[in-house]
Amino acid sequence: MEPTRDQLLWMYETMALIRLYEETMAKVYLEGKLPPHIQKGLAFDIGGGPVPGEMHLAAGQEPVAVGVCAHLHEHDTVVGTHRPHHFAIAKGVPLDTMTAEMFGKVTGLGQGKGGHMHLFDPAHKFSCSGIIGASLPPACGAALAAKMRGKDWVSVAFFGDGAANQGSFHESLNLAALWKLPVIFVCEDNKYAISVEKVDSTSVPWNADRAAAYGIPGVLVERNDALEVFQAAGAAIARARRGEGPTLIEVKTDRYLGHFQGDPEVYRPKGETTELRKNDPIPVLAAQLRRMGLLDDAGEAAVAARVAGQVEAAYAFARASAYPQPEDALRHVFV
Amino acid sequence: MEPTRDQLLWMYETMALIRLYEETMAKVYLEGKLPPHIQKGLAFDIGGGPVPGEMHLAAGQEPVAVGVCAHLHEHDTVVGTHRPHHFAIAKGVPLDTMTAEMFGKVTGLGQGKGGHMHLFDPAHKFSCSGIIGASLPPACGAALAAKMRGKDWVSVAFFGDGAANQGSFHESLNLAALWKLPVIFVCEDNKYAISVEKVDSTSVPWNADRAAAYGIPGVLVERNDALEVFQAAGAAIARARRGEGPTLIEVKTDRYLGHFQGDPEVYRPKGETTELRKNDPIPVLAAQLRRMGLLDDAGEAAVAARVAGQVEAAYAFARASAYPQPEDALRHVFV
Amino acid sequence: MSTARKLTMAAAIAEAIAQEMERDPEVFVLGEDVAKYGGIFGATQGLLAKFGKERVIDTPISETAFIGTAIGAAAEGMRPIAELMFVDFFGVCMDMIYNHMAKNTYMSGGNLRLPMVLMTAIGGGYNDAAQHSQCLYATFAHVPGIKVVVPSNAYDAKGLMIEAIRDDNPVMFFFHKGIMGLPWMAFFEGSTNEVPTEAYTVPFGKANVVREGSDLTIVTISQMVQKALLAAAKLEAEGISAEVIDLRTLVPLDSETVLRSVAKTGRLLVADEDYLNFGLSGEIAALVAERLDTIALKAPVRRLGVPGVPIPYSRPLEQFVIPQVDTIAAAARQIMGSAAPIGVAA
Amino acid sequence: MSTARKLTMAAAIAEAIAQEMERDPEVFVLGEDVAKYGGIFGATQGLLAKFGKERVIDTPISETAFIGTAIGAAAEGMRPIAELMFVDFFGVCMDMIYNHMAKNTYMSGGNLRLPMVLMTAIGGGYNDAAQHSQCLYATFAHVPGIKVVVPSNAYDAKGLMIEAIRDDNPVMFFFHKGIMGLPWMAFFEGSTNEVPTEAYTVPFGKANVVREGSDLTIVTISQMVQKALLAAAKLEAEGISAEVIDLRTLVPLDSETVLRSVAKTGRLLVADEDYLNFGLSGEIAALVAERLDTIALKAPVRRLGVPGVPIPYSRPLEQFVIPQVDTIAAAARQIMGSAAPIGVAA
Ligand SMILES: Cc1ncc(C[n+]2csc(CCOP(=O)(O)OP(=O)(O)O)c2C)c(N)n1
Ligand SMILES: Cc1ncc(C[n+]2csc(CCOP(=O)(O)OP(=O)(O)O)c2C)c(N)n1
Ligand SMILES: [Mg+2]
Ligand SMILES: [Mg+2]
Repeated sequence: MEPTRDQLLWMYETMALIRLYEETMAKVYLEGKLPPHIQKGLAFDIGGGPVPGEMHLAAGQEPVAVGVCAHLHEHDTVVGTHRPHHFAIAKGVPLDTMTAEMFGKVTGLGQGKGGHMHLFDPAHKFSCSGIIGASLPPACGAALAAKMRGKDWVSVAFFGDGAANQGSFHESLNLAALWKLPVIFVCEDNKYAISVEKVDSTSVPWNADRAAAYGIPGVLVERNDALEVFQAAGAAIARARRGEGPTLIEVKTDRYLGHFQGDPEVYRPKGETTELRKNDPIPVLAAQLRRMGLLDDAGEAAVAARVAGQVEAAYAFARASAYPQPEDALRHVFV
Repeated sequence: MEPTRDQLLWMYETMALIRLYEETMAKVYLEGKLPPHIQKGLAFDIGGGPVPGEMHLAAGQEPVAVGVCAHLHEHDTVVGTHRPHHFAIAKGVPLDTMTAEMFGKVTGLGQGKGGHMHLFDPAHKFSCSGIIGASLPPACGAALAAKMRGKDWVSVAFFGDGAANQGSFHESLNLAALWKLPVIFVCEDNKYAISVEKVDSTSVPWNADRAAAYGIPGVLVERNDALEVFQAAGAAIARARRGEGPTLIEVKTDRYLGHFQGDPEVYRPKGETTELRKNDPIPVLAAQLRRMGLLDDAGEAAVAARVAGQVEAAYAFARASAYPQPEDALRHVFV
Repeated sequence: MSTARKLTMAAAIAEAIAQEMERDPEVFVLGEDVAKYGGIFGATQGLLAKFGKERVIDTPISETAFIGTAIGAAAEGMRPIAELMFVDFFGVCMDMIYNHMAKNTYMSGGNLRLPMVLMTAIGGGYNDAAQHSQCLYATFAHVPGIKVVVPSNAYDAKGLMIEAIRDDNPVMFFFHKGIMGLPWMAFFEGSTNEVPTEAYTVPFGKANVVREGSDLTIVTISQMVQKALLAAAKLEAEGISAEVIDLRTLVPLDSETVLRSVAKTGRLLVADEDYLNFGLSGEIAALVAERLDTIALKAPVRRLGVPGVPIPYSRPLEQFVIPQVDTIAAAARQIMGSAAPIGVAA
Repeated sequence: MSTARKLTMAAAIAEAIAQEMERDPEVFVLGEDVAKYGGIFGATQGLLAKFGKERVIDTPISETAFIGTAIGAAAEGMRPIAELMFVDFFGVCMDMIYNHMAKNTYMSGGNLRLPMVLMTAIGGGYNDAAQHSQCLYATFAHVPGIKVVVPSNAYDAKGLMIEAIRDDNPVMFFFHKGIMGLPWMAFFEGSTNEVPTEAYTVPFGKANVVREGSDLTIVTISQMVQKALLAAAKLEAEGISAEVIDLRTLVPLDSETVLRSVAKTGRLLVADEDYLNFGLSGEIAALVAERLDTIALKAPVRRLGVPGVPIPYSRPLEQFVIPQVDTIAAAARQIMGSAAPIGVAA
């Protein structure tokens, strides 16, 4: 399945948007967290600044999000992870309300109740959570609903290489295979689960090979490349829409930043990320588009300008928004 | 690996013992549970009689227990299931204290606190539980202890075909494979999990094939036969003792009785158990032993007499023992 | 209109589900042994025959996956009813229950609804030992975001189940095995009662004063309501007038009815089958302790529950740790005879 | 002998583990990121370098498997220390914790010992939202069979950890992130205190009266002890003398110290960071309500805790639901000004 011109340009622009979004967040996140503005004796204050709490950024992992989401419609469901921004952006979650949520503002997706790991956008059928391996079961549920209602809608569960060793992986793949649910399981293999290398957590080289344990196709995408992800996802999604059941896709991808912002990364070989960045998938796709005649200097500049505008607007919106009232904390436990 | 004469005779006699034990329990269990001795309106009272509560019997599944345990020593660990008697007996748990436990007596393994699904015999390194899939993680722990202490001891986790779809299966196999733990995972495939057929719960025909997802050997024992189990288990245990890591073995076996005693078995095709009993593994092994000249009429009668004596003694011991004092309920939460 | 007929609690629950499944095609059932077997405790009896295996689904023993599936389907607007066979198994799927089912609505700022029911069996008394006999409802009432419903009889069970299915929030529905009216387990007859044929609801958060009295208040729930009523009958004969309150739901909790009754009687006994410590009995006692400026107690509060031990298997042990009719009556007598609180106006 | 030096609570815990690992070759550590990273909250810092990867083991994200592995190894007589990174993740492994670790000794009639420690991070205050900020210790105190240890400072943490490792029973050890003294999280300075270099134990079941007072008793635990002390200092300036009790362990629970103090002061405030309902605060209030024949209260009991909502992310919301120093002080003032209980001798 070849991407259309629109899909190609969308993937490129969306990757650029994600990258800028994450890099901006990396900076904004530091606001108010460093001396001398914090408690004496601290080097960093995770609870300080406009965006407190943990922050997991996905710079480098954009191909996974866009290669899959390029195939999805509004009514398809995506369940992301604790590192959710790239998925959310690729699924069409509005940047402004998403950012406002991370600023804890009342204009945020969850009126400030959820935060960075808990972005819920039912209108765009996106959700995520901070629990490793928790994306897979609810994605099965969305797929079951589609199937029971006779729709050709699909759902996608994203998860990391670390998550593939949670019991929920096994239970969900078995259930989905057994019931032929239209769900695509996409494993982002960035070689780490915090400090633990995949080789120290996973008894086989490739999680894709585990698909055989469920009698479903398992596909390994060897390169951190949007087009390769696009191909694999296209086949899997088409299969799911035809009612033939789930597919497991594993993508070898790269995490450019720390596990979370502030991660000392003591476990990482020095210079590793410099090496990884040499294969940055965004310039790679740009070069391909240029070769195909779909992009030139002016086009690239236009993309850069558009994404810069969007990102700037989103952060501005978030900053300008109001905090919820303290007593609002008591609302929304139940609808 | 060929069984020795002693092993052959042990397997035969132990299967006979298990069968008689289970058939006796099936009868004893009914005591005090039927009209007119029970509450009006009831057909059966699960809480009545000397052995109340649920009762899961293993008649038909003896080959799994003896084929594996024939290879084990006292210091090897076995973790059984909610259907634990055949494993316990094959591991050498004394019949009298085990039976007394099921009678809720103070002479029981757990002084009456555990009951049929919770038989703990640290002296014979046997335990079990009522939670499906819960045997695998602790078996990994016993294996890790052996490994850390530099012993060639192994541990065995038994579990059912239904349990193979619990998350703990996946997590444990991955962990054991990763750390090359000396543990043998033995799946009893009796085609049912209560009323749910394996084909309605499991997305692949054979759980043994799932071993590939962990990079370990997976062995399917096609017949409910002690010698076939013995072969497969022997290779796996030898491998584990050599430090080469875990093996997954699946045995096609047969459950002759209901899931629990009192099960209406509405889900089971009529006459199915009659068919299954035609391949009863005990006469099958007896015939083999006769062909090998290891058993004759006298020998068979001697076995029958010995096991009858043992079973009778165990139940007599249990009946004659005293109940714990009510206030004893408050002891043993902590040691 | 309603014909008078008695139903077991199991049949009442199954009827409630069937009526809602007829009314609303988005309602479906999934769990272990809910289809062919009709539910180990009969809560889904007859549903497979009526609605077929597309809507009454036997699952693998994968509680995390199938409860998570229910959550995902509910997020899409369907109305799943999942059965966790015994509450004792919650440990294999608690993450889905309390980190997702319970919190997603809140974390979404009310944008997401999860109209689902998770039903499960509780309770001991038939010697099923430590992993199959617990109540544990307080554990689910402790964490926020779950409505906790615990009926004591067939009438309430039907109405509360229909209310649960129609609620747009996650509801956990706990049925005690010993009041289901199963043909294979001793039960308390008070739980099999008259149930209207048509659909009706019983509201959440309204405790039921199942027996009025003036000397002491017995606050209780589930099977223990039936035990408390039997104890109250005994006490009556001895001249002690006990008021018995069936909480019916723990979340929402009808503290007003409790406080009003204790204000009237001046004496409180909480009779619970869950673990004594850090649970329901403490919560109810605390509600009163917080209102001692308006409530005059005539005796210290008393609590009954399983006293900090797992449920033992052996009959004399189990009978000892689970409060019985006689335990309740004895505690009530003890309260009536006990010294009055010494707290006095400053 | 002991040199006076201050340690952070994280360093004190790591030192306790290191000393026990030196003393006893059967002690080992396993969990996510406990080796190379030294534990996300520093509780295992330096251990890998000292003891190597055979005894300090990074695990896959398979909490059920590795906690179950610890259980199995403990049953063989080893003394594992497992780390569950955040208590909020208990839902993926609760079965191993409460159906096996907690019950096996009892179900075996005391034949089986499980000498293991399960340590885990608790607490909010730094905006980590609903799935990474909970305390939940009451959930583990509700179910029987687990010793529940919740230190408030480095000195206690070291002694309690050594006591935990040497205990032949399963112990859960809860450290609040906001008192660990991490270089990247605001903390309460009172928690970084003098810690002897040699090994020592702090016994379980002995609450610590960390501040004596005569007007009211504040019962609390973990980080909330530090908050209560700051509140007590403020109150002192206003002429209110607060006694502050650090429970230190919930199982065993030192009810005597609580009751003695409340008998003395006549006023009780429970300040808790766990959820308010069906938890610690209810249990403590109930203990007093059960003893009103010997305790004269001068005011109704008051409870502070997270009020039945998940922990919200946004700062003003989180600060609102978690009791703060000012909340405690305000509640104390309110108690001092409140009407006396009206319970009178009959
Ligand atoms: C059940 C559970 N266990 C542990 C954690 C802590 N944790 C957060 S992220 C993470 C690593 C996840 O690794 P992976 O799945 O590979 O995703 P990545 O961070 O690499 O994107 C861990 C262990 C958690 N959030 N949930
Ligand atoms: C976690 C958990 N879920 C469900 C159950 C209820 N249950 C008890 S036995 C059983 C079926 C087990 O099937 P299988 O593993 O095949 O073992 P078998 O009974 O066939 O020996 C079920 C579902 C349980 N005990 N634990
Ligand atoms: Mg990863
Ligand atoms: Mg089976």
